[in-house]
Amino acid sequence: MHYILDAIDFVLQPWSYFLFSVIAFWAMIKYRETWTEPAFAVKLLWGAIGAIVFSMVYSDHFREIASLPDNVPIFLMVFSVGFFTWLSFRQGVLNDRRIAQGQPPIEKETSDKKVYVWPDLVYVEFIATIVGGIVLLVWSLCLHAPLEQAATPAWTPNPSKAPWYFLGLQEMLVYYDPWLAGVVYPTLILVGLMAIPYIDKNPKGAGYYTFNERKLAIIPFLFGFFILWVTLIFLGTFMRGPGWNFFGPYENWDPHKVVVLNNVNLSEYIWVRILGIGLPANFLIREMWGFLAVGAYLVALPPLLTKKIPLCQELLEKLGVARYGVLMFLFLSMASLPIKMVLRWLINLKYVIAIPEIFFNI
Amino acid sequence: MELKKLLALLAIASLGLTAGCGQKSEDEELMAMANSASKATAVLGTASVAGTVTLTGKAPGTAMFSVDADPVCKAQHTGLVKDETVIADAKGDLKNVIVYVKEGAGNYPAPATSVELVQKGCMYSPHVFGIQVGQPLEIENSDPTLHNVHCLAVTNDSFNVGQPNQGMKTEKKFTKAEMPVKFKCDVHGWMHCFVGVFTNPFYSVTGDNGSFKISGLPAGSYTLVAWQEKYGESAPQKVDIKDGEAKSVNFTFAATN
Amino acid sequence: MADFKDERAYNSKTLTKIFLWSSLVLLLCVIWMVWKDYNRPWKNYQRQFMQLQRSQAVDSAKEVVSDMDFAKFKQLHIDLKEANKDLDSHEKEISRLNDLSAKLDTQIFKVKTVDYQPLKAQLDADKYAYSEENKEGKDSDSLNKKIQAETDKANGYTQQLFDLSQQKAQAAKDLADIYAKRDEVTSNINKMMADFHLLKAKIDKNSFSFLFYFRNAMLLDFLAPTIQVQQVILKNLPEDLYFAKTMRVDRCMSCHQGIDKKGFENAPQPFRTHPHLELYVGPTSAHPMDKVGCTICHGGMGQAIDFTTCAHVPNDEEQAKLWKDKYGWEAPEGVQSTMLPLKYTEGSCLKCHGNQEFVNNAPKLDRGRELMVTRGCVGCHKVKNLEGLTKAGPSLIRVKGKLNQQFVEKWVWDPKSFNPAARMPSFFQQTNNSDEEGLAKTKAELHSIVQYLYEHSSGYSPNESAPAGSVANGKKVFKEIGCLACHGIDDVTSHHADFAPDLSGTGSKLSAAFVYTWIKNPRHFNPDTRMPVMRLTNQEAADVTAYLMSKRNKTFDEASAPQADAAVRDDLIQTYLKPLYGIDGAKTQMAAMDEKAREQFLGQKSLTKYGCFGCHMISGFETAQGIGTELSDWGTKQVSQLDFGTSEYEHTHEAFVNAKLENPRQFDKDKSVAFQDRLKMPNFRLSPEDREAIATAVLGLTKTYVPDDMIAGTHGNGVLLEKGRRVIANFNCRGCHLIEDQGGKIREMYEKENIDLSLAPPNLRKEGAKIQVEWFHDFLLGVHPIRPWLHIHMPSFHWTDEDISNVITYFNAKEDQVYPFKSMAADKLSAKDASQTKAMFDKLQCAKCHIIGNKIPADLSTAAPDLLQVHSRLKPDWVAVWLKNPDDLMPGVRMPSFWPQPDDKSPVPQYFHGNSQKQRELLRDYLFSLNSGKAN
Amino acid sequence: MLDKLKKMIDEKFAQAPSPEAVKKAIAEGQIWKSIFRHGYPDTPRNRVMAVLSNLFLHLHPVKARHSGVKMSYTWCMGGLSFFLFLNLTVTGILLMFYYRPTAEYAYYDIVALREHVPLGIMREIHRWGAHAMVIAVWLHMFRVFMTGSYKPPREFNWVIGVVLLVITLLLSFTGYLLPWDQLAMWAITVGTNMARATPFMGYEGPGASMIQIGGVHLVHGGSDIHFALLGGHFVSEATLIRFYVLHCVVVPIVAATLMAIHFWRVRKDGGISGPL
Repeated sequence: MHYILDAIDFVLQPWSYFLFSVIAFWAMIKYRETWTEPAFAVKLLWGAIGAIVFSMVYSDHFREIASLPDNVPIFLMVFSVGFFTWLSFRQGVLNDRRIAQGQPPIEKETSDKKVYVWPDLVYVEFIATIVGGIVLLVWSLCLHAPLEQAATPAWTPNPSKAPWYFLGLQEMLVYYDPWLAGVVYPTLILVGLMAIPYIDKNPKGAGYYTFNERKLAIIPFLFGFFILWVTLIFLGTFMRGPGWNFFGPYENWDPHKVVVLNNVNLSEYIWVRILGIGLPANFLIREMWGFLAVGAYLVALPPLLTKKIPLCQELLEKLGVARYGVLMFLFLSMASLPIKMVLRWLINLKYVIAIPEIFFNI
Repeated sequence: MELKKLLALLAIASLGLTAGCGQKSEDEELMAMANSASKATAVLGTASVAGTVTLTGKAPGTAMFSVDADPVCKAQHTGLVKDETVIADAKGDLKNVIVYVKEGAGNYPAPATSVELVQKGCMYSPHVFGIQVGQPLEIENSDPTLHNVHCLAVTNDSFNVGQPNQGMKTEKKFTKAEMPVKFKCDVHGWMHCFVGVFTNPFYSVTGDNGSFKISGLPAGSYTLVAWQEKYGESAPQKVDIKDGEAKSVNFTFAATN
Repeated sequence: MADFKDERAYNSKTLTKIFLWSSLVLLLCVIWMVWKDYNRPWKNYQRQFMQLQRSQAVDSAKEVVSDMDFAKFKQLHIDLKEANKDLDSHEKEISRLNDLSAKLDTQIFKVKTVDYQPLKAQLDADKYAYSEENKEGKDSDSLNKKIQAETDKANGYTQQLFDLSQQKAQAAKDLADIYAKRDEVTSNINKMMADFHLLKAKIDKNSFSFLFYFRNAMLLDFLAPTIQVQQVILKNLPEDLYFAKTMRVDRCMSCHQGIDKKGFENAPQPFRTHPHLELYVGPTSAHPMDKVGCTICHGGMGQAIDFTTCAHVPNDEEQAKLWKDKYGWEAPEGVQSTMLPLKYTEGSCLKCHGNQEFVNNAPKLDRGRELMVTRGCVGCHKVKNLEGLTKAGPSLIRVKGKLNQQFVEKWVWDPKSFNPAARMPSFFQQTNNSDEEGLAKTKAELHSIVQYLYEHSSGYSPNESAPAGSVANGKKVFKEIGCLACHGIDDVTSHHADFAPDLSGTGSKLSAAFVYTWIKNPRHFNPDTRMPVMRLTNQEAADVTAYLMSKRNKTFDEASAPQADAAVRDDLIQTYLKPLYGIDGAKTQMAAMDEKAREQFLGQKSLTKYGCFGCHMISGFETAQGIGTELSDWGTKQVSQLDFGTSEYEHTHEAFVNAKLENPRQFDKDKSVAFQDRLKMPNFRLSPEDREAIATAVLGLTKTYVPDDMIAGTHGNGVLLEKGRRVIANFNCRGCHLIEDQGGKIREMYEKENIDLSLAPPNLRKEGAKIQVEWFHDFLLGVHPIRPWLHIHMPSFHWTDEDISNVITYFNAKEDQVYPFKSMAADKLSAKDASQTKAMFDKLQCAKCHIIGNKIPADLSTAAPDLLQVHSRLKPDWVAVWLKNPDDLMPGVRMPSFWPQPDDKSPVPQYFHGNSQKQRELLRDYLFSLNSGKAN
Repeated sequence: MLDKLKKMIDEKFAQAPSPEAVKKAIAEGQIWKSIFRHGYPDTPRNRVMAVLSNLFLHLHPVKARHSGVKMSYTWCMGGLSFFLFLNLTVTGILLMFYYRPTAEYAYYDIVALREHVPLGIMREIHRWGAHAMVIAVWLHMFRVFMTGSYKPPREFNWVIGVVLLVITLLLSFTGYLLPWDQLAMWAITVGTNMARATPFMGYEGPGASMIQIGGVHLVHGGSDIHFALLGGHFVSEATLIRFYVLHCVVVPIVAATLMAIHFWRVRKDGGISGPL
């Protein structure tokens, strides 16, 4: 058994973890017709439960981490997100089939009829409350809330982790400086979320589950939610150990683990490695390549895309310049995280722009 | 599991209630207690164990020593004095061995009769003996010289009493079982003796012919042990005994030089 | 109803069913919650303890009852009945008196409330009005008169009240007389039953009555529960929470209910009584529960009352398993203030007793600290309160004149091959330097080290050559004279001291002349040595020398020294030079060195690397600092800072320190570490007990906050005591003597070999109360025998005036006698008393044992100290106490008590009317009147 | 006389009303009617009245889309979020009875809550409820997105929802510090360290060094947003009291206000969404 665990530990690296999750995401979109079938979904569920049971049984380390009381919500989150993803895709797929046949979505069948909220809604709400209460009570009775040693700055726990729902942000810190990962990106995420209703001009798909009619909205949203949030929380919980080093899920967290960290700035790449001359003294000149790259990415790319990709052209026409600009800015910002990740893994890129003098690193 | 406990508790609670209602009068309670308390003390039985203790191998020759240091002692002896460490006759029968029940016996009240230890001719008599916890020990100095009775107990309280007068008596009691307790006299370096302190009357010291007898045993299973001052404790022997039975148990010590 | 078409999304019946069932489940969950709270383990323990207490009280009650005199009990009850009958005959009189009493009460009440009180109120008001009027200058005569009249009236009432109460008292007295007989019987019965009633109350208190169940019932137990959290709040020992200090609150006794109660010594845990209540926990002990609490010694979370959360830590795997099964224990996670495993608890004494030289009643800790000093731990590791001590190993300043080079190389290479009991630790041939590279390099290092030592050593030659001696007699003298108090030797197994080197194999190590000179005068070779002069005759010294020289180690003699390779040595030199000069520079540097310079270079570097100067005096390293990690607060160091390497040990302090002491190099296992960076701590080859002792001492070194006034040995006599204790430890006084009832280690030999303990070195209990200061001083400066029958010698130490003064001050301070010391003169005997006392002295036959000047008893083996020395040596106060019961002051002493305690009856009643106290005092005065001039 | 009394009682009992009559008398009595202004809701009128005349229920419309009340459509996540919020408010108030936000007591008050405070699981319910609420809010948002329910006319309510999401995280985050143990302190340290890097407002953020007058930096370690958040350079007792006030007063009030708007807008924007 331990060969299997070791193999998994060996295969899982930050880059491969990302790669696997992207592949899984792609498969989820591509094969939605298949996996939303209840029979198949039950198999998936058993597979997930089996994987966890397997891990718990054969890896003391995994069991130890997984059974920390504060990590229980992670499982709750993983399973509930999984279930509701299935539920929404299932209904979306069924609706899409009906739409393809020229029928209205299922919701439409009954949406014109009205029912009294007493008892149909109130009763259901009441039952949900009771069931919620039961779950909460049982959870609280079975698991103590964690409490460690009284706070002291005299010794730092290693690793020190943020609350689990912020682990995605903490993971981002590996690739971006705090001002981006901790301030700018969270702000952009919120702004982006708020902007959704104003950018999404697609009149279809309101009030019922569908995928086909809203591909453009759903794919980026789910990419952000699943790949850049939920899976990063999972990674941060189970695979980030002392020193925020990456560990396989079954690998013991050795606080003395040493990993190679040879990251190079873009300016050093170009000035030193490619051009073979030293770094210029003036940081604006030194970092001009980075500025160029970032500028090109954010400013030049959106118009360029309209020329190259018909879809973008279409979007520009549909949304108008302003909306298109905002959309592209938000989209490119989101994409910058995976792009930076890939660059880090491929060419050990540290910063695109590195001006530590004023804490301005990208 | 927890539910079970709950039910059990309820049951206990109801019991407590009924017990609270049916309270007996104080006198009755007292009588009941007195009865059960008297039952707790053990009663002597009718079985007995007897046997002999022998020494195998070459018995050490009787050592002799001088008591001339104190003229009073000298006056009471002619010449050298016999060392009492190992006293065995030609057959190897060992004197002064305590045989006692090490395991299996209960606690018995101490007899009121006292055990006497006499210092006569600058020697202790008896040289080895047993006593029960709480039984008085009367130590007498029969010599017209100073003796001090130095008890080297470990579990019990040790004591060291000077007896400057002839005929002076001191009474002591032991509070705990201890085996053996050594007595010595610091004025006369050769004087010493041993006592075993027991919680029951089931011990016996071998006489000149090496024989001992423990009687009054209730039926039961006992572990017997013999102790000799030089050779220490023997291997234990198990004895199962019925009422009225008389069993024979023998002990041997191997001579060491 | 007809027009109502019920459009429904759900089937009402289904919903109702779901609702019903889920509500039921919710209710069950709520009950579960309440039950869980009700069923907390500590509450169950308190219930169990009640049962335990009850059954114990029942047992005691049975005992009390069985001891009771039933005949008397019955008689008393018969008396009671009779007394009651007697009362019946006085019925009339009784009822008359009762009526009278009631009538008088009514009258008193009437006079008091109806007559007197209103009048008094009026009087007070009038008095006030009078003073007001007077102030305003008005005429107040009429008022004055009124006041006068009222006062008279009030006085009348007072008199009336007095009379009435007199009558009432008389009635009560009459009544009491009638009841007297019965009351007496009742009080006798109560007296007889007092113990029983006390126990009965205890039984009732611990009974599961209805009231108990009501008060502790689920959901009602907030009203007045008997089952409650127990706690002590320790204001003197605040807990340092970094941001603030908070009161330390210990709630351990919520479960450990019997901890401060006698009688539960054999009860099952958690109810067992704390051992040594007279020392810990007990209200009159030095560490009472309400002042010291629990966690300051045991660690753990004092405020938690659950087995796991209060951070119990087991002694070993076995206990861990037991706890898991029994209490569902889990290893504490994320909690740093875990409990110290019970076997290391003594370590906690250091928190308050850290600057004490030794902590009595903590033998394991004392042993650990002693080992840390004698084994040289503190030579490399800085440890709070163990600084600036004499180095553990011998000085190597003159090594050239003592040992040959071959010996030193073989010895350091493998000390245990020379002497398994050697204290010198093994640096070489360890698990991390026994590979090919390691062996070659360590051999080169060793060779260079020895070259360096000999190059820097000054010469020495013994000034005497040893005369021929008898090995057999030497062996006897060696054993009897007291060498074994500090030294060990393989011929003696009943006792092995390790304060000084083990002397097995001396013959293979030293020359006879060296040994002889050393025994005669150790300071000839080393002026700083602590080895004392034993005052041996030349013949004795020669015999001991012969004996020691006969102790040879043949296998060691025949073995050859490790061979160093010059090329490897040069390689090593390169590793030192490269960082300084670069690869090429290093080569040029080395080329400039000749062979000798190279040896010296590597020798010096290697001595630095291994920190040899921590234990040995070495020229050129006089000021070097120890190379080990500071251990002063190691016990609270973060576990994650301990490098366990790839080992499988549990990550705890205990596991680390034990593993480190067992094999200090094991954490290099499986690692790729350059030779010069490998772990260097040597292997001390400690026994498991010694390892545990050191672990105790090291685990006790913590950063716990303790207020200054709670730290022992920092104020008052404590400071004086510590100074003395340091001298005592430095000269190993406790190797022979019992001091503060600890030590006297050589007694082990007497006990095991059945030698009379009165031949062992004396117990120094109350020495300060006993010995006069001047005599003490003279004795320590020039030791002379006091007990001629003892074979063992008090050595002549080379101590400074300060040492002597510290020791004497220490003994006196221990008895609360501080400078300036009292003058010591006994009362003068009157002539009349003198003759009688002399007669008593003779009657008690003191001279039977005691030497008096030149009058020596016939049997020297039972002799006692010279009484002529009493007047100069002993303190009078002490002598009187001593005579009363010598065994109290010096347990096991040969001197008997002539006044048997506790009845204090004199054996010679013919003198001084048998007044024991007077007899002792006069005897004391007589002893003080004896001196060499007029001995008789 | 006793017989008379007995007889009287018997007579009275014989005259006594049947249980149904008693029920009727109560249900139609003045007191009952003054409290419940409608009959048992099994007629359309009473159903309407049940919702309209009840403060808590009148959040709902009287009638809703059939498709909208289906669990498979709404997942009830919004409702559960609200339930959890109420739950947290109640348990939070209970916790406040026992908890003192000072360095001396905070930690040991939490220990007491775990060890011996009656019923024993208030803190657990609060903590796990908080975690559950975060998840419930995410899922609610996920559902709203997947059904396209943010589309007109509900755009702004989506925006409020996003703000409520932030509020939920903030509530959880500020509460995380209060147990005052290592877990709490270091999670907050990690979480708030980022504030130091806020552009212009944090002294380690880009641009902060440019804000200066006459060579004097205005944004430094003692004046930046990180300092303002913690009340010091590091997490300390000042932070504890700040987070306590934020957690117990400020953020809940904001949350409650926004929730009111959120619910009100749901009604005003046409109830639960459905296909047009």
